[in-house]
Amino acid sequence: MSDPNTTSDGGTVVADESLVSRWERIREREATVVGLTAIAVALFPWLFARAPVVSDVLLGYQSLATLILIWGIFAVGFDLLLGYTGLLSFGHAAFWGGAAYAAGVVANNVSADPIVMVVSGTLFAVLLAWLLGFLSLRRGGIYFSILTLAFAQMLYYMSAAPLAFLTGGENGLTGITVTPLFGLFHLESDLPTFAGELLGTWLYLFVGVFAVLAVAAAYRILNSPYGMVFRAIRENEQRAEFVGLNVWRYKLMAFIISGAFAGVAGSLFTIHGSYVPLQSLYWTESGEIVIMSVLGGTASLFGPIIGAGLYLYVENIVSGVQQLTVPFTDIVLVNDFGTYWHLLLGLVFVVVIWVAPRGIWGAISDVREFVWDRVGGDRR
Amino acid sequence: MSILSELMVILLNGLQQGAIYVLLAVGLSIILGTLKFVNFAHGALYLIGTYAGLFIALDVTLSSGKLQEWGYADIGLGWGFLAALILVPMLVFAIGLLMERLLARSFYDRPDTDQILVTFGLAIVVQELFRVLFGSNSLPFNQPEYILSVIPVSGPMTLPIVGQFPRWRLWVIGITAVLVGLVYLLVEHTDFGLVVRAGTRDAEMVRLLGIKISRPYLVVFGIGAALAGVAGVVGGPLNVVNPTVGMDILVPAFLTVVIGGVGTIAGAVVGGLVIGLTQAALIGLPALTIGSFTLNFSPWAQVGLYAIAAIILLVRPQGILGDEEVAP
Amino acid sequence: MSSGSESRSDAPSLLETRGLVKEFGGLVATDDVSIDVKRGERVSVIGPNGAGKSTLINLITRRLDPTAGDIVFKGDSIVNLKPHQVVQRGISKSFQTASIFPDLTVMENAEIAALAAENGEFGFNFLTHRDKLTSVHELAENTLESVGLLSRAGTTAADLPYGDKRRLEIGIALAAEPDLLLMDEPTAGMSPEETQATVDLIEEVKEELGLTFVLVEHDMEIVFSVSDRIVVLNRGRVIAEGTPDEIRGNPDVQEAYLGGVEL
Amino acid sequence: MSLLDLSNVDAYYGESHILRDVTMSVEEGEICALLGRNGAGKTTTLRSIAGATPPEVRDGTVTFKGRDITGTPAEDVSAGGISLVPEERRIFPNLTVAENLHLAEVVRNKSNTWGRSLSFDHEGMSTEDVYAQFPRLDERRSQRAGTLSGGEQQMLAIARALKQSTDLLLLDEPYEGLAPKIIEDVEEAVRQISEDGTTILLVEQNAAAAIKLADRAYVIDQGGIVFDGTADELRADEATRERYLGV
Amino acid sequence: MARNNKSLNRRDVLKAAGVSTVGIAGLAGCSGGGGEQGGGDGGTGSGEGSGGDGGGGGGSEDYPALGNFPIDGNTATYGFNVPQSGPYASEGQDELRAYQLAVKHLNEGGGWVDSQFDDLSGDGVLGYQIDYVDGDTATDADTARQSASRMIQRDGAIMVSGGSSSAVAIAVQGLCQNENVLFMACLTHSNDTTGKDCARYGFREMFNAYMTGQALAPVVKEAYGEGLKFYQLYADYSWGQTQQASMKKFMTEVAGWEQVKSVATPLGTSDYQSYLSEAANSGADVLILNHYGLDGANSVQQAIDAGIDSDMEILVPLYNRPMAEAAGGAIEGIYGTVAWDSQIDNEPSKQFTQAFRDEYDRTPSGPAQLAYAQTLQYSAAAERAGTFYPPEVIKQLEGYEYSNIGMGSETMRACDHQAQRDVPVVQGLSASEQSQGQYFKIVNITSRDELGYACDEGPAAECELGPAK
Repeated sequence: MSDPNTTSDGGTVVADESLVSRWERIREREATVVGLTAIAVALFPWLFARAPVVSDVLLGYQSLATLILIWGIFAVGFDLLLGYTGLLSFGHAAFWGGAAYAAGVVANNVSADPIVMVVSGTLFAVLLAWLLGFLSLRRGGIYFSILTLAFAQMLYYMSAAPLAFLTGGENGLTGITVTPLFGLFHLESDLPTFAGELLGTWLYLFVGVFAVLAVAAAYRILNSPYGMVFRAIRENEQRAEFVGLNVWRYKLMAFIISGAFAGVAGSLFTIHGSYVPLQSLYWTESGEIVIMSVLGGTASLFGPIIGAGLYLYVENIVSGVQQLTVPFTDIVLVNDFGTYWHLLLGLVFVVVIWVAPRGIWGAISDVREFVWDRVGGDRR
Repeated sequence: MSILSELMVILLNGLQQGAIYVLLAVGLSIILGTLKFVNFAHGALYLIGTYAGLFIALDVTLSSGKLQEWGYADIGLGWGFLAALILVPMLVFAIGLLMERLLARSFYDRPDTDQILVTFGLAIVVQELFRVLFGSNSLPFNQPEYILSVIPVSGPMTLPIVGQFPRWRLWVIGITAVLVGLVYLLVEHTDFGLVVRAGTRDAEMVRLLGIKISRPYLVVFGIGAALAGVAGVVGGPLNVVNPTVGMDILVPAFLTVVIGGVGTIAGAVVGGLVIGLTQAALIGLPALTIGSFTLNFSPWAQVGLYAIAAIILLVRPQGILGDEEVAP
Repeated sequence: MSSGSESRSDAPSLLETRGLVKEFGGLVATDDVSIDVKRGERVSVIGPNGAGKSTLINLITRRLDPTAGDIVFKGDSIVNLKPHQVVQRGISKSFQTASIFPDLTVMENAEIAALAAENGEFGFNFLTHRDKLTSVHELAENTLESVGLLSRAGTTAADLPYGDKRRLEIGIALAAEPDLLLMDEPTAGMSPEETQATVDLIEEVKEELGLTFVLVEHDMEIVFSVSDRIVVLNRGRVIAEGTPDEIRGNPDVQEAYLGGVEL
Repeated sequence: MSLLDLSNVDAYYGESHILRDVTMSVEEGEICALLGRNGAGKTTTLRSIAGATPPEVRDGTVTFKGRDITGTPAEDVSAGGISLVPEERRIFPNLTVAENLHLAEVVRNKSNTWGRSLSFDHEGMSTEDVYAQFPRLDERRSQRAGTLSGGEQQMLAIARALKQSTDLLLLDEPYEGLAPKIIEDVEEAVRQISEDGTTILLVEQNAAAAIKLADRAYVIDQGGIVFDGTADELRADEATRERYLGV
Repeated sequence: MARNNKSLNRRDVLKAAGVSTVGIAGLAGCSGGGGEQGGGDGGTGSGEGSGGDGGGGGGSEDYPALGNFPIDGNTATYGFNVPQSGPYASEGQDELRAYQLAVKHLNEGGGWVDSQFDDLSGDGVLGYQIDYVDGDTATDADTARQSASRMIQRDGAIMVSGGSSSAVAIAVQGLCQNENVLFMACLTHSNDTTGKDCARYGFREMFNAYMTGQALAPVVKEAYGEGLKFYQLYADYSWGQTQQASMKKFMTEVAGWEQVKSVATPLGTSDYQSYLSEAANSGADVLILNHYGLDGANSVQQAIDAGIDSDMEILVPLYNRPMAEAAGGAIEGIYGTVAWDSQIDNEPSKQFTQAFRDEYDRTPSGPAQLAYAQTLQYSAAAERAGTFYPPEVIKQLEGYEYSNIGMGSETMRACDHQAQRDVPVVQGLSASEQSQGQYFKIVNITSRDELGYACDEGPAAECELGPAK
């Protein structure tokens, strides 16, 4: 009795064809996941920055929507490593920032075509991940975390001074002028007609395509032999080795794949900003991606994206809110609310790890499962 | 200037640079070695130590932060440095005990990654709390001129061979040496230390001998914290004080631990010396000229710290004095 | 030294250890251990606690490096291989405790082992949907069928009762399609019923797959019922070797192992 | 009332059910043997008494000197007068011989009890006496225990047991892996401890050696007690020996 | 570096695409209006009632849409991007106060609006009320860019001002260039801001490292004499490098001193003791510490602790207030330059100091004066242009001559958008003389005639401004 829909989050052996269980299966299908992602990506900037009422409440804007997708790609890749393989890297800024610099340097010196930039940035990140993974994966546990941290910091300090002739040092890499996509479409310009209303800029479309591809790729990886092996390593590394898997090489691949996602994201970040800040290599950047992934919910496909969105939203919008009022009234709850944003985020983070290690997505899943049970869904 | 004095300067600078790292690393290392607990909030304890030391030792007027807005701008006690040096370790010791009881204990059985994450989160919370309360401005932490009104501790002093050297930094080396020595005696030559060392290897056997090891563990956490607090007090006056000092020092402190090897005091000392001397040497060594190409080492001082750590860990993963079997 | 039946001793060796020595600090855990396992044979290793049984298993699975000696499997030395390579060569191990992947489903547990068997130690197939891996899936299914867990394929492994976890554990070891199966106390901690079921399972597998077994087990009933040959270790040394009947009557074994039954 | 009573104890290692309804008792002053094959549940029984975890005692009670000590933490059980000498030596390889020995009496130092009252009636041996008994250890006082030979490490483990102050000594396979010469030394030590008034529960696979010392014996098999009687009764009961202890 | 001026951006394309896209631009403006709920605690009630005549006034009919032009409604929004967290928060707060004061004066009159800027009416700008949004740069280029991006995209800022470090200013200036929004730099001292990284849409009132060298050289030559040997430590990033190069150039050429050695201290260094040991043993007479802000506070403090001041003279080329606060008495007697100081004796300076004190009961810092001046400068240029259309405003600023902001006669050069101006040289006060807002004593105001450089030399040689768009 083979069940092709044995799934990543628990799996269902389908017995009865209730409506709910059929939906369950559909939901899991690759095309459905990718399709829904595409729809979400398409609606997001409109809802966030332009829709009546909603966007006024959200206070969003176009470039933040783009940025959220970029960090979302980064977070999806990071979670492949942290959530699925169980490896906590504290040095992913190396791939994010490294790719950003590589894309920028290529843009300034070779070609500023956005596709060339993404390809070269990603390639650089992959090579770097291979090298750093090869070195860091010699140790597990906290040593792995600290080694990745050390290597990333080394890269930061290299870029700060000795390599400043390439990287622009503390000023960051400036002077990047991205050429039009396919020589036709200026990324900064709005899309024509309806698409412009919905998506905004060509840049968003460009990034959005990568975001959907990233989700599709991650989904596919998770449902490939790798997905199983990664989770097997996370669950019981020794056993995985004793069924005959070369655990070390799979871990290295997890690291490289994760680095590749970070590379795509980092390159897009350069295209998005036409600029690479030196801080993109600093260890706090690695810390941010950790926070995003954990807040959103590790070991899930969409949790980290939600985490990235939430983090950036709080950082860029909530931090600017001066007074927290009771909605639709003038009653002030907290003055200078923005001052506390980092503190609040830190507290939420600690609480999440402590009591809800599966993050926001975990909480959503629990609620969903609860409701499913109520409406007669078939979950085990 | 003679080569000897050059080397002496490098040595002395290496020692003083490494001293603060050593103080932090000893605490980190014994907590990691005995309790197998990864404390990314160790820097936050340093931060607390620095601010507490500043507020106890000096009269401080805040120029920003919520406390200032709420009308508590003058919060320094001005009790002098010696008071800070005595009170801060006690305070941070108590904080360490609370941390062990309230936080660490519930994470002993959880994976390393959870420990790293929760303490990293805690470090952010503490840092931001300080930022909100005391402002993000840097505060001057003036070095004490005298201790007990007669012993001069600040300003330059002239040493043989070396020449002038900041007096306070010599004190930092001295205080570090004394404290590390005390901890060493405590760990190597007392029943408490014996229990802790035994527990590092086989906690259950220690318990089977009737020893309530959770108490020594608690104390170990407290001592580790207190050392971070002292590091804050003696290290604070070397730099300006602001809420990021804890995070800034965390990474080198961790490197010190892993370079030296987890769980041993000697390892922490060696790790600190390696880092301190590497930096001092990169800064102090004359440029290398090969033909027309001149290689200046000083821009590589920061890179060098990480490079040496990476190299050591690759060659000897358990650290210089580390013991493979106890490494978590 | 008593030997097994004549026909057996002429059969080709599958696994041979030659003078294996393993020292820990000042302790010698195995001391010049040489055993010879023929293809199709079922060999049990017994001995008092601390006799070096676990060390021997760990040496064969390459979790430990021997201080001296050699291990030959199918005619080649495996002493320089890594654990996963040993498994790929055909030595699989079932663990003393249920070493499974708790958050994965029963089917996925089996599939991981089947994947390693079908796909080798590593592959670049990270974009291949696993639905396409029909041979892996079939192997996993067959394995689950043979350990009687197919009906629970969709269950999360952590939710299985203990006995079923141990069966799954054995299933994972079998799914690797080994030539030689090392079983480390397969019935430890099982209820009498579960123990019986496991013995039946071993018998069944023995008949169906014609596997070669090396079994480390405390339960003498099991040892005597499933073994062709028994190796007795004491203080790191092989003190006796032979058929169950030979071992049963061997006074050396009685003496060293139990201090003698005659009190 | 016996010194130690186990009544209907069920113990688990994680999910695996090891002890099934174990009931036994140890009288003050005697040497009691608990025999059985490997994996029968002997060690689990001792660990359940000593409060070591795992196992987890989920049902039944352990009573010592009339007090229910089920689920009491190991250190408190030990301070209350029960010492477990576990199998496999369990010495501290990173400590010197002297330090290893000293650890056994650390708890006797008031400042190390952390407010708990110690309630044992029998003092352990003095350091001098221990060294007198094991001159080899005396020679190696300041050597790290990890560098000792196997036999010396075993000696150290026994010496440490001699130094423990306790009313009930739980010995888990003290003869395991020992050469006959050393087994005699250990027998001698056990006898001496017993003569000093300490009650002993001895777990052994080596039934013959255990029966030599024991006044009474239990046999355990598959987690349940299958024989209960004096040493002589066991010697007489060939069926039990063959079935549960024989090869 | 090759500069590609062909790049179009989204508004250019809008322009080309004609009327059909104006609706979208208008929509963006609409959602920008929502932002004022969040940011506008200074602009009183300007958010409401702004519907109606979309894009009216300000000559929008005459100019195509560009950047955030035309302005939607009757309120023009400025974006003030200052550090509100991080080590320079106090400086940022002072800047923000000055910005708020400028907005108030623009809308209601007062301060320089009444006394110095004839172009300004005190009733808004071009008939628009001025509102503002503020953002936090955290002195981090990445954060600053995101914050500026929000002001421009969501809040529709027509002009952005701010900056508290060169990296931040350069990053934001680059963004503003892309977005076709004017950037009026506040505190940024690197040669690169108007040199290598100069931008058509960016203007700098603050002097640069090059001019600091020019200003200090004659003063220290006078104070310490000729023929001295100096040793430099410099922060190993662009500002520090340009600063040390400038110091070397002018200490050698103007003061006639000789450089013994110049040593880079890597970014992230906070303990300079090892470097100072080397310096102390170098045999030099003067130690120049090219460290800014907190790094400067640390290096000066540590130099004093090491007793270097007993054998050597110390120079700190650029001072700021957070640094002085953190360094305390260590800066006593040490020469350096500041952006502006309330003690400067002229009418505009006194008026500004007074207005600031009246409003906030505290002494304004140098950056506060820059912030105030830049806001008014932009507004006045818009008035002169008669429109907010950026290219017209840029035309009004380029080559503009003025003497109304308290630093004497100045020119905003067209070639690199750098103000040619006087530079105040100061000495640090002792701890006992210091008080809130008073950390330096002015020893000289080096005239702009002794400073500056031609458009084809110095930092300007690296600047190639493209044509106004």
